[in-house]
Amino acid sequence: MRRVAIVGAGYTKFGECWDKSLRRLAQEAGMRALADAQVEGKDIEALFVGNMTAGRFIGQEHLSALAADRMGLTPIPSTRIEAACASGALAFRKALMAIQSGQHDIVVAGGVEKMTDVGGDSAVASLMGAADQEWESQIGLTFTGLYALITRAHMQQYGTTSEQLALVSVNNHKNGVHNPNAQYPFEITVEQVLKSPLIADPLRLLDCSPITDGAATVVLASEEAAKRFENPIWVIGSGQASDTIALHDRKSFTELQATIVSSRVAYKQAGIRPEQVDLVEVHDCFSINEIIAIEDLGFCKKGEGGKFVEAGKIARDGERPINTMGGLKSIGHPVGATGIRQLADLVTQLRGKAGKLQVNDAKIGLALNIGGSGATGVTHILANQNAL
Amino acid sequence: MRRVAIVGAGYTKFGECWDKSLRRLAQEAGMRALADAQVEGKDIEALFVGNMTAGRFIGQEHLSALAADRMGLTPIPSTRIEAACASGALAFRKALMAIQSGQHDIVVAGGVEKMTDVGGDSAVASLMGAADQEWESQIGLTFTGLYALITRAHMQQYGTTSEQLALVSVNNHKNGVHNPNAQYPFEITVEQVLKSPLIADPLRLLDCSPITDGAATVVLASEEAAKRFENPIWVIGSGQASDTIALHDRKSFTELQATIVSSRVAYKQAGIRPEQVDLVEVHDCFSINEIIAIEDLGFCKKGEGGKFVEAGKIARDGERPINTMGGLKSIGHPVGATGIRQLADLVTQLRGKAGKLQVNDAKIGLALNIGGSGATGVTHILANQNAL
Amino acid sequence: MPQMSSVPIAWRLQQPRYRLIGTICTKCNTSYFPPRSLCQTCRDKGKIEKHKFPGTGKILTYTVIRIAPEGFAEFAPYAIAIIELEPGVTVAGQVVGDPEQVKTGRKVKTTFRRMYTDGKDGLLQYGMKWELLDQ
Amino acid sequence: MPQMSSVPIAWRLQQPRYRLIGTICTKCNTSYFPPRSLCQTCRDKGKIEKHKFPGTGKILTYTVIRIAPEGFAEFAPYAIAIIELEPGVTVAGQVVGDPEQVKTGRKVKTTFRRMYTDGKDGLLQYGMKWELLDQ
Ligand SMILES: [Zn+2]
Ligand SMILES: [Zn+2]
Repeated sequence: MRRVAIVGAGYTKFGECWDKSLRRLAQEAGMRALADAQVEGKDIEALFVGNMTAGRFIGQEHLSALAADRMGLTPIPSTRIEAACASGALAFRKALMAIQSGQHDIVVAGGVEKMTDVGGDSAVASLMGAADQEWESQIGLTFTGLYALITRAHMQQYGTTSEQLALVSVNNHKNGVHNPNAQYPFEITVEQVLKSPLIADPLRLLDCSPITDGAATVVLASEEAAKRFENPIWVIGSGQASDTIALHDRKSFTELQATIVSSRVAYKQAGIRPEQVDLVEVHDCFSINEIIAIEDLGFCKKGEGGKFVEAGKIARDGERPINTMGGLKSIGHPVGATGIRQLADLVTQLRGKAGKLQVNDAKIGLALNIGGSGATGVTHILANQNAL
Repeated sequence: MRRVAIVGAGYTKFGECWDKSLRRLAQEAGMRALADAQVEGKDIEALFVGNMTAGRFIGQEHLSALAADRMGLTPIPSTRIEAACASGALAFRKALMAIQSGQHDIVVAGGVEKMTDVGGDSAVASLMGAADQEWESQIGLTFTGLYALITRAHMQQYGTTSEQLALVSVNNHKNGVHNPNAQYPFEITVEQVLKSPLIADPLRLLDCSPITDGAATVVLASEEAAKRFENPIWVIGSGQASDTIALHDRKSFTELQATIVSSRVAYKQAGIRPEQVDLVEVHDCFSINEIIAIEDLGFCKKGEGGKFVEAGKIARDGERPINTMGGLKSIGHPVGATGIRQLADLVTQLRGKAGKLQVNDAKIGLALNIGGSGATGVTHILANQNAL
Repeated sequence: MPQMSSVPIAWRLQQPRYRLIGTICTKCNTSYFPPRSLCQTCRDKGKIEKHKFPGTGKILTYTVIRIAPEGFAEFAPYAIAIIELEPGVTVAGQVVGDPEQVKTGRKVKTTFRRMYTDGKDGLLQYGMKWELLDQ
Repeated sequence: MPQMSSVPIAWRLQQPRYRLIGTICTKCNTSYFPPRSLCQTCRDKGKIEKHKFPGTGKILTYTVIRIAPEGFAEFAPYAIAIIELEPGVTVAGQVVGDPEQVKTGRKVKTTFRRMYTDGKDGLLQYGMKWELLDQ
């Protein structure tokens, strides 16, 4: 297979962007990534856009064409990918395959979500489009509710505690303080998490990622095309897997098969073991998901994720730094953009340009993006020149 | 690039399927295609699903996972593609690229749309998600309205007549009579078309394709994997292009750049000229679109599409048989399924299995799938063993 | 909750929703609820038939929804549990009554209740919920 | 027409919608309506500024909508035209008055009207329509 590198990355300020439309956000992130890569519009051969909810939130589908249009890139091929909260990483993976197929050399992959144009209860209902509409949405389940069912199962089976969950949020917020694009760049304490209102027991407000507007973009290049770029970051592994759309249809509620399978494929492709990963972006839409990801990605044994967090191993200077730029919790979670934002953050770290957030001697990074309650999992492994 | 073939195809009965849910339709088409190819579930390595409106129509996104789940294929990678009415062909193209990338050998591409679960005016509004929400939907434009603007421009510029438009519908319905899966398998007359109610002047009811439920699936195989299948149909060209999302943003309203560019790419890849195409599937969502496609695909000079139709050249025994199995008009137009249905019909013809609808000595077929008012165009060229 | 109350959707789901009727593959004897029309093991070689489940089950995990989506606000806070109908057959459902009484391991039985009010046209939707059995 | 009337959307579109304010790239002198914030020619080297268009235009093509989408039924039948504001700058708009009078080539000017009623919360949305000028 052709080797592929990321040669440019950028994302907008995440938050409640009342003054910016979806099209404006997508364009802004696109221009940042192109400027970062120092490529011109005429060099871009194809576009991939990840987005989940524009159809329901703002009545706009066909974002592929809209993005190409607004970036002034028509008539290049442009494709929209939707896989709930994993739309971003999946758009990236299809961009990767487009280069591997030999059809293109320089491709842009972006993700965008505009979530604050509708009211909160509409947003809650729309996000449930990621789950089973017939058997989960219609009984009054919410997204937080689904992860709450998982959380309680994990607590029952492995003794995971609310304090351990809180420490996930505390860690990610601590990192986000230094991320200029973060929606909530402030520290929080375990006590604040444990006193925040219950949303769906046992998950509390500060266990949940926020509703966010934002867009993120990366530029990919084939091995041959990458030669003319400075400091390309190589995609050494890519894996994708599916699971049942409904949580209740699974044999276990305490592990995500889509994470396990997609990461095994990515590790194999990269030819590495979990211990070789220097830093990790995981999908902390809810704190439990970071704990389960730590286990399912193979960084500790099943059931020991809570203790792993408690021991401080996920800190920026810990054994396995996780969500070093703030994660979904602090940076925000514009669902379609998140998977690309994770990759953009890994690129910054692997280039050694993360400033106060820099992980020492970072050579290999892994990003895990999850859709729904785990029905889609996408894992990517990136490496800089020092790793090869 | 690796060669890829279609080795199985199938679609459900199209129509108002009140008794079948989206998930049931998708599963049914999938099982038909698998049975046609004689492959087992365990041989399928990845899934691609084209769908436009499930989020707005039935509150269900994340169809990738749902499809893998219902077909019992988890944890294989499954991806949803959305490009309005071109979602189907685009899902196919991404499946093609997945094989070309070297990541997979046997891949399934399907399209599905469930449109009759909501009322007509909701459906009309939802479909406008394919157009520009800010500058087209919000002024009260409809999909038919957009194509009506194109129709009048074409009439003004080239003298295209309502009779010529009517003859498109008449031709396609004549073919659809013998298609067991067609929604409206009956003949219509020019007079009936011209007396049908105006929807958006000058387009009348019988110029428009219907609102339809349905699903279609094909099985793709790499050259190596295709060896074990009978009568593979080869994908010899694939092209995709974008245009401005809003019709009014284009320099011309009488041609679709996305058709022109995507077909030029496909012709070049296939190494053929338009004259070598034995039969064509075009996107007759409205009769004008077939006339414009005939021109933009290079079968006649710009502006002469109406006369081309009038001269009977699109008939099954004409110079360039078009929509030989009934087209969107007679078979129906479940938007996400249409692009795959077109390919399935070409496969039937190129296998010589079209029965009463068989085009003599068909060796090369072309399919054009259009999204929105032309913001996405996807062209594929297929060939059987006799063409190679 | 837009488009949820459409007549065709409600009609299609009537049997499983109102009467706990799922499916069984009589070839390999695997039962499914919610119903599947394709056996996960036997695939096209399976033989799928209707299968009535007894109306009782056991709670495996649960939550209490405090921030409800459109159409469900009047019920909040309410408990939702994953309920085991038979070994290997599980479904999510709302448990009526005091959410504080809901616990893992408790037995429940089905009950026919109003599910939600459709935000668009105010239609009332009925279906299956669960109630706690005495301990 | 769900979600169309949201306050943020309406607020963002206020200037272009109410006052025909588009943009111009002062580097290459290309004007844009609806506004673009990225010049199609100069891209990031362009310099985009606000640009007020005169409130008149010419009809290039038109249709009469007889089957209207949600929220627009009260206006049907109504004419929609593509209107040329300046050479190369075109926009789609509703032309008020008798749709039978609408013809290609006719001149129009902007008028401020009610656009649609939002199906969800009944909000009235105002904006720019067009009226025929005397021939
Ligand atoms: Zn079986
Ligand atoms: Zn300029």
